[in-house]
Amino acid sequence: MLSQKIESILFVAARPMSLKKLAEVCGADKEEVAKAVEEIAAVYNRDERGVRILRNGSDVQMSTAPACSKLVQDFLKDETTGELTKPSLETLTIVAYRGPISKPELEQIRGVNCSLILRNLMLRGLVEAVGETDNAPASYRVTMDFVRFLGVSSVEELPEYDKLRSHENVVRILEMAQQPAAGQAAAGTAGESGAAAPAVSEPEKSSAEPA
Amino acid sequence: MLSQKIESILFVAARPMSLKKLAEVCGADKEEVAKAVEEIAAVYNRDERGVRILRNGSDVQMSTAPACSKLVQDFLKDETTGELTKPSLETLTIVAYRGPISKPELEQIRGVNCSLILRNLMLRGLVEAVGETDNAPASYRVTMDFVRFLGVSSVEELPEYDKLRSHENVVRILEMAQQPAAGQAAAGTAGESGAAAPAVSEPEKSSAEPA
Amino acid sequence: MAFAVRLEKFEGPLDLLLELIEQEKMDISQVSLAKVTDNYLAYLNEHPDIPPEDLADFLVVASRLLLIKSRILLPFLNAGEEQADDLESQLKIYKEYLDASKVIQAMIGKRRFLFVHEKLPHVEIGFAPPEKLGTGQMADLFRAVLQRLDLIVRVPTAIIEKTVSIHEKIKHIQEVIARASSLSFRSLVMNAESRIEIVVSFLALLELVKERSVSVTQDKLFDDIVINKIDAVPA
Repeated sequence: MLSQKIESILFVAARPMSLKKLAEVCGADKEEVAKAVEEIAAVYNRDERGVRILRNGSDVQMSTAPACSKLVQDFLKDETTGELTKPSLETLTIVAYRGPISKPELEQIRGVNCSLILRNLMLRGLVEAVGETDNAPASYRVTMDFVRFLGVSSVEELPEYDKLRSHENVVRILEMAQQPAAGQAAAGTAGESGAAAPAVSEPEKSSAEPA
Repeated sequence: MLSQKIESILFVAARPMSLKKLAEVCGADKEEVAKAVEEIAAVYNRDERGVRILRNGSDVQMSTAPACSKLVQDFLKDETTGELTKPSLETLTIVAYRGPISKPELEQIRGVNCSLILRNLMLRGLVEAVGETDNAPASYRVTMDFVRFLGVSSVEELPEYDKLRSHENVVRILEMAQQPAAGQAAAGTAGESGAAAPAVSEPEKSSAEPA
Repeated sequence: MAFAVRLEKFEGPLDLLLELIEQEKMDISQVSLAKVTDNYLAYLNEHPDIPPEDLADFLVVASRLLLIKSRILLPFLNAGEEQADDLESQLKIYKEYLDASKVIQAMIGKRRFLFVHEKLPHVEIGFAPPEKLGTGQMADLFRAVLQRLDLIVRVPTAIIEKTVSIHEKIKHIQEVIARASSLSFRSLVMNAESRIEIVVSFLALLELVKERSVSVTQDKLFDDIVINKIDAVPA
């Protein structure tokens, strides 16, 4: 159904889409699309709804309702400037001591998936990705701003830097997990528009997995 | 209006939101929020709509509809394939139907030690530990990512959910597992062989608490 | 052997058991379990490559199978009757989830993935440091992580050290027998550290009997088993 298709595209895109582009993506003609957009807008653009369909010329966008803009602003501000949770602080610490570190390595050390936390730490300007190429996935390290904030001139000045950084437990867990680390990289391919599929790319038969 | 507020937050949030967090953000109490989420879900989760409200325990997230998967995947140029090994599938199935489930319960059903596979699934963000405290060990459940991967609005929609969730035999065998004298073979081995429950779990619900 | 099963196919003992029962075209019951016991043991003996961390789980099921089989062969043995159908019901439950996992696999195969936003809208990268975080606290956080890793990096080594492989045990029994022409099973397992090791010893013994390297005698039920080297058996 066309209106369903358009609705899903408007949702994941979360940016203005032209009727022409929508028609192309949905394999329909522009007039049909314009009509379907009207129908969707009629469903959304009611006082009690929190999401709206905005139109500007031939551009269409899904967006939050004006009545909620203050709430949304506060929420977004808190997401990026509010207090860090303990898991986030822990992640930041590991990146500081072990950086540059790949996401799979970080996850091996923490024992949980770190996609959301890493993304948030980057949004806050605490962590940055380095060295990403077509062949190599990104590594992460703390930003210079964060190093300065800590009052040190480089991460090497962190307490017991050498001892903690290359503690045998870290070395061993990374050795144990050589293989899964390789397959994990693929999971990070986020769509350009900032929408995501479930991160389920699985390493083929990893050493860390029981037969 | 509360449902309007919640809808707008769900639209902008880039992660699953717990009812608790939604209540906090919207300045309402959790019961009201739960009720409002039900109302919103009833509006969205209809066959002809392109957007869904997903539930995982007390977490809520907005996503595209299953009927539009192919279209959206092409639009995002996403390359998720969904390959899972047999042990992963089996473990995910049990955790999906029985979660939150403790590690001994899971091992009782599978007949093998599950430390490594659980760790592996947590690294991939398909399973998460919940409810761990100093006194209580963690339980495990599937993540919202895995729910999205299945293409359902919540695990309750899985085929034969009620039957497989509360299977009479499972209850019985798990009761036996808890009595040290009887039927403890599988759990007992884990201890004997030195594989006693490594605490690879975390107090956090990784996907729901990034900041 | 009549059954050609490959280890990679099995993720655990219950999976193997199910396959063996299905090959016999039987339902899960005490009788079918007893029937496949020999095949199960043979499989273990023929697969020294079962990873040590998984072997323990396979052996536990082996011991439960032996118990079931002995009960059927020797019905007057009814000690622990209440546990008798434990493995049977466990296997039935396992089968239900295994079947469900195939349904789940088919669902995933349809690729009806649901997509969400990943980025927050209109957010500029700024700088929002954790105000109270100091370097001392970071060192503490890192130490806590190291401590948590302790449990994971040590465990596999512990399993490997404690699990005795069947083949090692067979070798051990052969060596012991080479020195003494007969010995008792009780003395063989006297220093066993776990039930698993006793089961392994017993399996090893069965294997040697099958190879006709040894003969065993037992005067009365529950008496000690005496193991004799074949060439040393008095005529």
